Amino acid sequence: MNVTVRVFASYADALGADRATVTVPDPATVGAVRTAIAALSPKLPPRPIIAVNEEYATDDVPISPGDEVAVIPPVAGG
Amino acid sequence: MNVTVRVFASYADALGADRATVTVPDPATVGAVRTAIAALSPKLPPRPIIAVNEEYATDDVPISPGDEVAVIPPVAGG
Amino acid sequence: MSRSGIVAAPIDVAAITDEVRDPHTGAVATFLGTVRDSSDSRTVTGLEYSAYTGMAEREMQAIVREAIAIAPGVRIVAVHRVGNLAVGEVCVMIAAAHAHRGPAFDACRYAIEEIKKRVPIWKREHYSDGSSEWVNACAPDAHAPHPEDAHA
Amino acid sequence: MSRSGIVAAPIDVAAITDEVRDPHTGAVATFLGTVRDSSDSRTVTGLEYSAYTGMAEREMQAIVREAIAIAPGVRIVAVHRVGNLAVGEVCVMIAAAHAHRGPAFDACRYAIEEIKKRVPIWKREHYSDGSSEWVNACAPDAHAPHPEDAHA
Repeated sequence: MNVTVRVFASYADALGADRATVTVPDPATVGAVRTAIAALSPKLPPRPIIAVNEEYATDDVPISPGDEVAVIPPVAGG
Repeated sequence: MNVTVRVFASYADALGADRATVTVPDPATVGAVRTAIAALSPKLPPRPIIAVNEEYATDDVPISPGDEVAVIPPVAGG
Repeated sequence: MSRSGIVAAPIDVAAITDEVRDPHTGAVATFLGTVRDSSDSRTVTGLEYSAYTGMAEREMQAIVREAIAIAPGVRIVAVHRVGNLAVGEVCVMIAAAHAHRGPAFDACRYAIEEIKKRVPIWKREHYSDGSSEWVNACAPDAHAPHPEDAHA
Repeated sequence: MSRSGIVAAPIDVAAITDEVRDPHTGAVATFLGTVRDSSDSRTVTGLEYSAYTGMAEREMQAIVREAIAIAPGVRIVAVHRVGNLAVGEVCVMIAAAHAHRGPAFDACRYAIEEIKKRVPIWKREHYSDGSSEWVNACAPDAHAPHPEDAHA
């Protein structure tokens, strides 16, 4: 399954884009997407934080077509 | 020694005045003034808080002529 | 630039907040005390604060010094109003600015707790039935500061 | 009346303070985060905040709900600004009003701590030498929220 992931801030700079598409085995999970995203650039950490449908998600969360998936750099608000 | 004491808020209402004069043995102390002030009205507590020269004072603090002495009702700022 | 005071005029919240703000201090904690419309289920129509002004100003200054000792580098302003206040008006304000939010909060919280404990200010509540009462006056010892602890 | 938001316009501190004030709530605690002029001894000329807006607004709303659970009855507003900010400008504000000062402070403090931990907002600092950097980006795991704890 192809999963398109939104990318922000320093990770967007590292990838040179604000979206990236990765291919993972079916059924897709956050854990598989996380590993695939990390492999896109040595500037990304080995286990970047993932959000699905605007919520932080753990490795076991399934990803379905239409879900909004994002990779979240370390936050720095405030 | 006669000691004139400033009186505030509920204590001023109780005494009907914002100053009161008490007579205490020489050498005057806060402890003696406190007891004498309390005796002026049953509406005052037995051991009202005393300040000397704008600082809270314990019973052993001596009082000299010219010192500013005050009796401090329970505070209610804020 | 830290300061404190007993004031008769309305407290200008925006001006005091701006007074402590500074390009070096990224965190500002403030506290406002405002006049509530009820007290022990009685309807309050207004308050009257009176102070032993000279001593109240000294205690406020001491509290500000102590807050700076707790949070070195803090910029803090603490003011308490006296006179007649309507429901909703600000009776006390503390603003504390620091490079870090922890010390800003600590200084602000310390100041309001100590002001309520030690500063010789008294509050008379006016009620909707026309009566009025000094707050705390019925329990004279319960809330009094302990002179021994006043500067601890 | 509690609310939260990610905003592009300057934060109106006085308006938000007045928004939580109420005749029933005698205590208002506020926190302002402002842009500092230095970071790790480098001179900062300005900041750029960007957000994953939809998720940031959800997290802010969740934080406000949690603050109300911690301090029932609190009226709280939490806003975070995005876009380009100059030194001294307010980037985040929380205002919490309650009948008592303890819950007002607790709600305010909780909200800023959680905002800094969880809300997907990023900050790029611009320096006097013309360079710029994403803050925290060099230590990717150190400050990341733990998804398992995000709603604890």
